Amino acid sequence: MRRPGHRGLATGALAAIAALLISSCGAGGRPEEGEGGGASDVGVTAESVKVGGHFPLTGVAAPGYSEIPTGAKAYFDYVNANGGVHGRTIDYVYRDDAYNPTNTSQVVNELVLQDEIFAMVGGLGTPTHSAVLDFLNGEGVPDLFVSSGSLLWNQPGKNPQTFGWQPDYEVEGKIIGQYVKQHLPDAKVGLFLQDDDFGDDGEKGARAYIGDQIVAAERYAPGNTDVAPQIAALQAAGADVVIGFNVPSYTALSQLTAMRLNYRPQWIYSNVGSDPALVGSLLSRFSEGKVTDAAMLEGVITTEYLPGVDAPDNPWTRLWQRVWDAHGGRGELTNYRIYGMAQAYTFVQALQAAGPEPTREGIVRALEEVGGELRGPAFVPYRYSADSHAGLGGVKVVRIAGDATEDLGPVLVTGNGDTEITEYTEQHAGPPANGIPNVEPVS
Amino acid sequence: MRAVLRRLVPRSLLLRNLLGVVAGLVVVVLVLETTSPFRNSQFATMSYYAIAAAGLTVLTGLNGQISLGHGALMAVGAYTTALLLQGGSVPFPLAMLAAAVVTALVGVVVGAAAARLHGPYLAGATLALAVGVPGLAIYFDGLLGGEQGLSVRSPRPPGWFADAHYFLTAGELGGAKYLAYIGWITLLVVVLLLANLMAGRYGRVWRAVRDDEVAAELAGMRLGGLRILAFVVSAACAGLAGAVLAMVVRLAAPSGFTIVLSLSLLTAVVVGGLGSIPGALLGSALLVFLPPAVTNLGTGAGLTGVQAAQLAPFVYGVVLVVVMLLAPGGVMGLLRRLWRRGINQGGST
Amino acid sequence: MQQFVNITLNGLSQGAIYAAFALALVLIWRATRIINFAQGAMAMFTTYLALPLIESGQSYWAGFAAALVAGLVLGALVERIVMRPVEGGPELNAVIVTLGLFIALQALAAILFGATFQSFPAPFGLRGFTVGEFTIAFTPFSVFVIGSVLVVMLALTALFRFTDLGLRMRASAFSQEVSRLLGVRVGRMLTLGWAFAAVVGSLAGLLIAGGNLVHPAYMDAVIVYGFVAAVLGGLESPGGAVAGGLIIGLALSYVSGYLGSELVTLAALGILVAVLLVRPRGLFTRVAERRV
Amino acid sequence: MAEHGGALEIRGLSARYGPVTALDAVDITASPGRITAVLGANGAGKTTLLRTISGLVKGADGSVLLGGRDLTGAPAETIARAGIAHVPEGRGVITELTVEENLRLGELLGTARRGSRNREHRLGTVYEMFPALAQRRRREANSLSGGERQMLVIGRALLSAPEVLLLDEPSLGLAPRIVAQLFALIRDLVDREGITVLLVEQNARSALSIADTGFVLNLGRVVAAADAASLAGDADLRHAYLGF
Repeated sequence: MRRPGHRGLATGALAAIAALLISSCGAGGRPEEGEGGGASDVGVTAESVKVGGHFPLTGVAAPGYSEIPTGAKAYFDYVNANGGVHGRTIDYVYRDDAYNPTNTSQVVNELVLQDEIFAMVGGLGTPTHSAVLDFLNGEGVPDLFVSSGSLLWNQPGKNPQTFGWQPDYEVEGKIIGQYVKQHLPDAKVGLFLQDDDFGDDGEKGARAYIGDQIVAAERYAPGNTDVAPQIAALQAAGADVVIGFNVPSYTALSQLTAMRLNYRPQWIYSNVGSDPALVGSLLSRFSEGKVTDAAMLEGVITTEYLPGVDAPDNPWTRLWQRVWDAHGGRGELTNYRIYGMAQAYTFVQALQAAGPEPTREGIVRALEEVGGELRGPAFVPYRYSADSHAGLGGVKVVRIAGDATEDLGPVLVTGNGDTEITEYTEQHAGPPANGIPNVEPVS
Repeated sequence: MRAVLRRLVPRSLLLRNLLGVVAGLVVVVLVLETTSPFRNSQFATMSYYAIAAAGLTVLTGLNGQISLGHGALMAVGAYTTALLLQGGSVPFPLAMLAAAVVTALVGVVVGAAAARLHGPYLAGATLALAVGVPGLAIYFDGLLGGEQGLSVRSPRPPGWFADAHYFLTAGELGGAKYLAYIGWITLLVVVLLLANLMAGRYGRVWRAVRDDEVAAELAGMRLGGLRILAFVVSAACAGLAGAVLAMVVRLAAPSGFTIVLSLSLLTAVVVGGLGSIPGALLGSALLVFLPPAVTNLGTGAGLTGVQAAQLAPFVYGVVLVVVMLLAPGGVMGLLRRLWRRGINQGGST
Repeated sequence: MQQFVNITLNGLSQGAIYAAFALALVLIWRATRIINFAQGAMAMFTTYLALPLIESGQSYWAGFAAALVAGLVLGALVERIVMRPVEGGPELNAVIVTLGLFIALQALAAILFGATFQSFPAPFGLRGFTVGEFTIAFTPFSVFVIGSVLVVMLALTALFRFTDLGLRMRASAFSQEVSRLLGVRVGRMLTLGWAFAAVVGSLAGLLIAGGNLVHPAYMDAVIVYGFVAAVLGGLESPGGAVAGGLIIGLALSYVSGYLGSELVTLAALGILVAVLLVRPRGLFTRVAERRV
Repeated sequence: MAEHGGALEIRGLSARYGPVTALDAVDITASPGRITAVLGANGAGKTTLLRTISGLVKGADGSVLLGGRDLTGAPAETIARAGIAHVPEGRGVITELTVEENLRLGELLGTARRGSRNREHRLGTVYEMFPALAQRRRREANSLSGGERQMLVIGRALLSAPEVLLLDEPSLGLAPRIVAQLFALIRDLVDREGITVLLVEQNARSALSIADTGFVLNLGRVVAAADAASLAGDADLRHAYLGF
């Protein structure tokens, strides 16, 4: 077992330079010589399974998103404290890529080649994760539950190792579009979009229902914090409903700019950008308290697919609170942490399904076979099968009211393309009593 | 002893450099074969920094022109490579060559503008270039993939190469290792060409221009043309570096070519010693191997992961200032000074 | 029409900030023939210093004043400690030192204050004024922005025109040797010049941050815009820098509003190249010849 | 103004530019109320001598004393504040400033040295002395002719209330008529104010015509020292070094 400690790394680096300049030097053995593990695979030992993820811990996307891995870590610690999965603890490593795809490539190299993880769990971001899609699939690393709603993760033919998790942006866009068509049929709709697949997929979904109502689509480049020209254009186009597919920082920026322009359309933000607590805390400090907290998001429409902190009595939220209190670090339980815990919960389910001697191949096969039947924290099931690696299939439309949300309709499910939107009626079951899933191994 | 050595080294410059490159190749094979895939991937990263830094050191060190825009030139090379490799029909060496040519052409344009500027003006203009060019990729998102960029099909080792490799080393050829080979072979070729160029007529002329513009102009040299040529050579290197980067990172995206990249390259050449190719290699090695070491020191000292990650750039910045204040010749300058002192002492006793 | 008016007003208040930043660059350029590429990082750093003060319950103005004072001190320290040895040396060395400072300060801010987006308060309302039935993109804070840049400009003009200190500083900037022969303590004047410039830069940093999100790299693009504005104004003239700042602010706002926000930095590059190649002396400079 | 102008004593002063010795153990004394001329061919070290005295060039050896106070190695601004006004050759005017601003700089130094505030009066005396400057007081010094510039720098030096005036080629590029006026003015000043003047000139004949004593420099060494009249009368010396 080789474990590069602090000194090992530092001296290793020096040695590598020396090696280059002088002659040769053995800075480590060959990898993947672990033939003796029986059915087990890279990153799996008798005591542990090592998994990794990449997240923006710094930079433009860090607010909120940087909390996701802390949630996942807390849940894994909770599972480990309760005996782990098939007797193995889950060893979770996550690294910062600053939402920069080039960094992502570097840190995933480290995770796969240096840390030798068994699987990638919850790697975050559309532009970032697409940079490592080929690499992970080429190396045969299971790439589970990407933290992004892009359609890219559902290409089982091309990327057999990759699985989506959250409802994709097209599904969300369709459901939002249908809501606007039904309830605001006369509205002129403006779109406020992040200039990448995130915005594009959302736009595609929305246009399928309200193509004729859309009067303007404005895109912002992430990193440029001056969105005044975009908001002014939406206002000029006379949009009285604005649908935003954007990250939380830009929810705050768009609200702030709209206030400056006294522009008051009905705002609809996709789930990703709408966390009231986070946006509120970003907004609260402006103008010496003249902007009051989440009140600014009062009445804003968004979507939900997980019970969150605004439903403290939901049995799932009670579980997350218990986990966070016992294993969380600093800070409160937030929706982002719940997101991370829910992903971790799904991974535990998948690992259980992969059996007592998990392999990379085995966990992928297990998800394809039973993934569609798994039930967990989300209101709707996954769409996993041999032909589909798409994640959750629906959301419900809600309105932000005070510190909570109120439902504007039932839970809806749909698929990509022309699939119709239908109501999902299965009752949402609570978590197991011990808070740990119990999935039978496949085959 | 030195006389013996001198006799063993061939007289011709080209031969001598060639011999150095062959020796380098042997070292590269030995190092890549004995290190882990992770180290291999680090060496692959180092190779593209080194290619770009070698080109930059010719421009800044020999010709006296600063460029904060080499990141943008690398972007040109990377996107060219990504576009050509997309179809799967263009072999990667051809794509790399094309990247170098296209970037050199861009270098003609940028160089022509840059030749009329000096010092702070040139720095500011190339800084604007570095900040501005990535915007093109977002504007032409249909072709260039916008914010998320173009993913690149990294070349897989062809059968004969893998076979030859197995025959020689009895080990299988991983993806990281193959990319490291591509990067380092490119680097050795670039170093060979640059070393010859620097030792030859153009090297002398460039140095003359740097040291005394007026005198060089009076001596009948066409400064504009010389400056542009230096820029083109340097741009071609940046283009190649971009091509290697695209294949190693498997992506050409705007976020890969921020101002940080350009400043890192500058750090590498300044710390290594302006105008010195070995210095550029040393500087690039620092760029790759220093951050993990510094980051570990930081976490060891109780910093959070995020704080520790920022420790490396902090060290770069401080080192850049300190080097300029105390040892403007960089590491190579220091070594040369020590070497000379050694000889002088040896002579006097 | 409303859109045009709003984009114009937005451009004006952004332009005022670029003007302040360009002014800071020009002050240092005139005094020491150095472009301070670390100006943005210095401004970012002092702005961050105000944040914990304001968060701890002090008034906005306490933080504001603290940031400006910190700018004064930082500017003086930077000149005295790291710039003095490279002043008058090869111009490349000075450029590299300022870039080193830029990298180091940015990393240090991330270590000390964190690297995430944080909101920064504004002392005045952020709700636009209403004219007739329209609300325009001009807020009490915009008035403050433009007002404070005007005040700084007037104060600097008064300092240079009407005071003995200003005369000494100008003399040192134009001719160090003659100034020394006239008993002017040139070293002190240069330190003071950097200190004043850093205060103006800090002000620009505070104004950009106000009612917006800050992170350690939030001033990066502003360095470029400020540099373009300063070159547009001819690098020598404070008045030119202000005019250049306003022009850049307007131009970039139109580009962002009508062509796309991803083109803003490219537009800045285009303007810079055009000015350098066509009118290297800037739009307003009277000096006959200048080497660029 | 300078109530008891101090003597300027230069002892064993040497200066080098890299390997080149520009001044080699020079001894010169200039007394108050007298004009001391330093003569010599181009490259003899005259300008280096003045630059070393005023602290613009670091001397390698020797000392500079003003009224017994050791100023060796002091920075230029300290030497200026001690009362040595150096009027450099050619480029003494700050062209970007106005005429009045140039003068005010000298006046500021004078105020600092004397602690008086009577500005208008003193600027007025210079304008009286040089009416051409008064007309152009608001103009940039850029617009002045060569003669006017020379007046400006001398006027500015006088405003600083110096004890010692170092004049480097004040006649350079001026019409003979103006040179004569200028020298008459200098003579008059010295007689009236009792200041010490060290006058560097290539035009030895006219310099000696107003000087009291003279030193001849050649290749950085003093090769002759005598009163002005006997220097002017020494035919060999004139022939060898002074060229008239």
